[in-house]
Amino acid sequence: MTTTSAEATLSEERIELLRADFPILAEQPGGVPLVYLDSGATSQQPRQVLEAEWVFRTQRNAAVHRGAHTLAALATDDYELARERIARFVGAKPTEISWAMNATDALNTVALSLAEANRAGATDPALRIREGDEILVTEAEHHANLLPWQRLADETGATLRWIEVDDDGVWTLEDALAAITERTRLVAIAHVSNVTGLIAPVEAIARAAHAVDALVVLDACQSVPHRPVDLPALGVDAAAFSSHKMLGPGGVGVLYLTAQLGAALPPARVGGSMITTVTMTERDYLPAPQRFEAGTQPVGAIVGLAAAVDYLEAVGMRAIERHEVALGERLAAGAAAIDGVRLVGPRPGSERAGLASVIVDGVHAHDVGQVLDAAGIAARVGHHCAQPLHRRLGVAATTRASTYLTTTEAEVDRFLDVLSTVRSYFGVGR
Amino acid sequence: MTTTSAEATLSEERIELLRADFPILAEQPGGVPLVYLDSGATSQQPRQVLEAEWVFRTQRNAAVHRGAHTLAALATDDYELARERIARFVGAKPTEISWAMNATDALNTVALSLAEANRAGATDPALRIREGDEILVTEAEHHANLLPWQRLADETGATLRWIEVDDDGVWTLEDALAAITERTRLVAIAHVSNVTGLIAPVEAIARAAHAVDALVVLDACQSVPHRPVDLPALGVDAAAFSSHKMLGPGGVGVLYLTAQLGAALPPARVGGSMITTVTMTERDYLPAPQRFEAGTQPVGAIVGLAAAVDYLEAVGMRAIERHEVALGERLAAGAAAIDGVRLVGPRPGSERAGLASVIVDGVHAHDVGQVLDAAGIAARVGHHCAQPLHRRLGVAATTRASTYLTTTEAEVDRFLDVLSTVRSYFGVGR
Amino acid sequence: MSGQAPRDPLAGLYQELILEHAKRRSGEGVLEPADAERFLRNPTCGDEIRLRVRLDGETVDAVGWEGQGCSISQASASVLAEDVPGLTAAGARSRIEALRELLRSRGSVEPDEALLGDAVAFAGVARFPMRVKCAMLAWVALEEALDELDAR
Amino acid sequence: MSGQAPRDPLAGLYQELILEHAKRRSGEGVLEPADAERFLRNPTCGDEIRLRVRLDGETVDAVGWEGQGCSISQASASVLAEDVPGLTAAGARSRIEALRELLRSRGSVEPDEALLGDAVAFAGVARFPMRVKCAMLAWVALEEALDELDAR
Ligand SMILES: Cc1ncc(COP(=O)(O)O)c(C=O)c1O
Ligand SMILES: Cc1ncc(COP(=O)(O)O)c(C=O)c1O
Repeated sequence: MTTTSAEATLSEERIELLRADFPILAEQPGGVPLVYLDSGATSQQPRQVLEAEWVFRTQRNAAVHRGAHTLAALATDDYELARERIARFVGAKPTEISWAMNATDALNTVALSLAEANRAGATDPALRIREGDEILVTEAEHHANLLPWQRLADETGATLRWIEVDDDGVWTLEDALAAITERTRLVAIAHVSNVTGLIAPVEAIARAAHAVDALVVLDACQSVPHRPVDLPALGVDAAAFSSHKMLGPGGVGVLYLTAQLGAALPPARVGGSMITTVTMTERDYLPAPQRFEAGTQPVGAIVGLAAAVDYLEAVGMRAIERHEVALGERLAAGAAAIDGVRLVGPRPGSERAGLASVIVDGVHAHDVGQVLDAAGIAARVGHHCAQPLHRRLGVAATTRASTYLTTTEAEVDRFLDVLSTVRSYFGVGR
Repeated sequence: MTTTSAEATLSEERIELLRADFPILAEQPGGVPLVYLDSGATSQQPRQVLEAEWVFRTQRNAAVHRGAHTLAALATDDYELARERIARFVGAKPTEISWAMNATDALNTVALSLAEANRAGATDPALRIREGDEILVTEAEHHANLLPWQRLADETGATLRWIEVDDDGVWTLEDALAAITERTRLVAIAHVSNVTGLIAPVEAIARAAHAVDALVVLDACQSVPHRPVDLPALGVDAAAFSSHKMLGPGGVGVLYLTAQLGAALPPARVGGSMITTVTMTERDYLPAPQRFEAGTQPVGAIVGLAAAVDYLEAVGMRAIERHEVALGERLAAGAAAIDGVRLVGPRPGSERAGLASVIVDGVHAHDVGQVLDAAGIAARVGHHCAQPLHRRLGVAATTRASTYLTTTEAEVDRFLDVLSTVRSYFGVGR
Repeated sequence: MSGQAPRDPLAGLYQELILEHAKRRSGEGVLEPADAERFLRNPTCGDEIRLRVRLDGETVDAVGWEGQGCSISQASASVLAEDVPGLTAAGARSRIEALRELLRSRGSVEPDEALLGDAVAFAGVARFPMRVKCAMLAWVALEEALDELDAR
Repeated sequence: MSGQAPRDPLAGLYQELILEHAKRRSGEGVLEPADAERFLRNPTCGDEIRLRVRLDGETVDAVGWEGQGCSISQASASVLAEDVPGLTAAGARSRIEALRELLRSRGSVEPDEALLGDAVAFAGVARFPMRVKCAMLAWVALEEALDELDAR
């Protein structure tokens, strides 16, 4: 993909400037300069995020929404402003955003809450899931967006169905539409696959799901950090993403629930700061978002995430998307051209996000990763928390390179270069 | 309480040196020097903790237990060393320690896991809770250690019973022993009450509970930060505490589960990094602690918590305990001596932790807090997430001063001085 | 006032009129008969109010309340009960809206005494964001009671 | 080897002997009859092994295995299958313990070739903590199989 306007993507000079904000990129953990191609697992953090947290934690730290003292008021201000900031980033209202430990926790919250609602008889028909009903996922889901639904299906007696993938790990909108039936009560899919880079047609799926009154839960872990996302415009009922994958600190998952779903769902966790009245035998809960925020929240980290969002928007999500899509294509085309290397996911030239996973014939991914690491390249090897997908691909593990706004073409090329030497190093396939 | 050895408590000079490590203590949020007496809600963080996190996040940050690259290996090292460090702090084995979002989350994890085990038929009799069984708490519990058990009782059909408190909010070992019956399956109590400062006789209760095969869950939020605690020696089966109350960053709760309970409990949250094999319909979980750690953990914050533990041990937990117990007595005796001020919790001269809550006759706690705040004193007013206790005390809210290792006698005296002026300010009780 | 008590920083908050009203508690008691009733609770601090209102055509005839809470919330209910009767429902709503705007302004809005009546004494609350809910509690209860009447 | 591939940093890890054994895969196949069998899996990377052992009195008579995994884990199983038969059960255990100690030492322990046999080739793994589990997988399976036999 090429762009003409200088505004439209990130120039090499711009990226050099951005990289200077990320102290870790100057590190040489293995004695060689770091080529960080593992943002899909966790992203690195710019100085600005660390500094925002430092300021909060050394000047305004206190328990929020509890005390009446000045410090508590300052901390509460920062906390609620951060919520507004992060909500705006995904087009949501502040009351539609609540916090979790990570995206996994946010997805579990939805599943646990639905289980709880159904144990309580689910007076709200929108939440009702029972025997004979169907919960729909894809075969490519991350375990975080699969296991909670397996368990919900087990408990409610519903059937877990899945959209199958082809030999490349790809599925299509037609597959999805064919799988949504009158019995579908919930559809849970990843916006962007963390293994294949496939981008799901979320809007069309949400429309089809809503036509049969099914809820739509979006795993936005790999989309929100990398491209402009407007959750209400996508039409999903719930979504989850993780701070640590979008330049923010670890320990914050973001749970988006539409006002309607947020009002209907019971909490998964109960405790302080989420109640109105408590007696020894009874409890009443606050409305969303507080209802989903039991106990002391990671306020400093949330302030850090708001700074990360500021940083991302200052760079421009559209520019980041364009930059990464170009790198993704470069990765895919480059990998597909290497003898004995099998590219997973959409073929070169097809739409994909800024990541690519590969299988090196005759060499285990762990060994591939080791050769890359010796060259300073931090790529990820393994099943990437998507065992069913890997089983379908016929391998236990793949090697993934994932990019972000600081990734350069030169880094992608370096990855491809070293990748092309792996088979001869292990003496296979000459 | 007086001590003779210089080692035994914290000298004024020592405290001055410690205070210099806490940047926020030099702040003047309301235009007056800060007197921070709200460590019971959340503690402030020394430079050393912030710096340890900074180093991790700018030099060694990566996804742990997943990648094979050098950065991931470094991060995994730091992460597991932190676990060892924190485990040792409470006398536990590293495999007995897993992470949560906060202590509330850790307590919910135990309750949710027990509910799940019982839905699945609880093949392990140690986990079995059913109609007619009893779950025992106290009337003074924090909502975090009450609501999860209310819900577990509701779901299993067990009866929630509680140890009642007297007019001061105090209960005794005899009360507890009388309440433990053959039907008791679980006892959940706070080691130290966050409102009354009462210290529970945990060992004796655990012995009595185990004699009837009941599990013992300890809310250690207000003990582990303030005194030496050896969880295995106390004999509890599970315990929870929060990083943000012990000089560490927010976003980390610590869950202690004995090896036996950890092996028996199913996970509350499911997802990545806690499984062995996953298919589209089946899943197998890793053993504890990983089983309880679904998704990306707050690694940077855990590294920060390990630094906090280092800091606390360098000062000495025994010395911190002595210092705070002395301050607690000073608070209690001073408050009880003020006309129209009612001290909650153990009488002056009785054992209590380093905090005190008071009721000012004729003045609402919110107004008390405002007068204190105007003098720069950050104390906490409200029900402190213990509504049933406050209902029993006959008030909606109390005013609490809570101390820590950096609190000085002068700060306690300042609090008492201002407290003594509150009633006349509002023109009551001359 | 004696000793070290910090009078100045609080003077803007605890106006004499507020301290007086907190004791006077005008309108305290169960209003009978009444056209609408609302019960409200501030979960942060446990303050609560049960407020009843009676209309005479378009005009507020009487307000009665029972509740417990801090001096700000009690004084605010007392001022409301004294000042609002005699206003039209629309006039009461304007006052509620003006008070809300003032209190949320953090000091950036100039109080309009003509619009606010004695409630102008609460202007100082704007600089204490954690107390805004206290000052608004009774007024929000009234607003919701009027909404309920409108909805009938 | 061509181009920019980084031979040096890896030389300690991928000894010639290891690369050879990864291909040779001595002992691969189902051992019949066998006295004990263990299946082990490394959840991080998905490597797995099914290992069978046959004893002749106190002596290990034969080892067979099937599995999939990285070159380190496969080579390690192959070396095990070649070297262990002929050792006593106790001798096999000493070797397992010595290997474990070496690999966990991060380079601080000197390898004892007499004790380790060809497994000494894995000494370089000690500097790659993430790979220790790969190198140990087959040996842990053998250890657990021997434990099982002891428990009978
Ligand atoms: C006794 C006690 N238990 C539980 C909690 C809950 O801790 P957290 O809010 O960190 O989950 C607190 C603190 O608020 C506490 O003091
Ligand atoms: C697509 C996808 N979903 C869910 C997750 C889980 O995120 P977390 O580990 O932050 O909970 C990840 C990242 O590992 C992911 O890539």
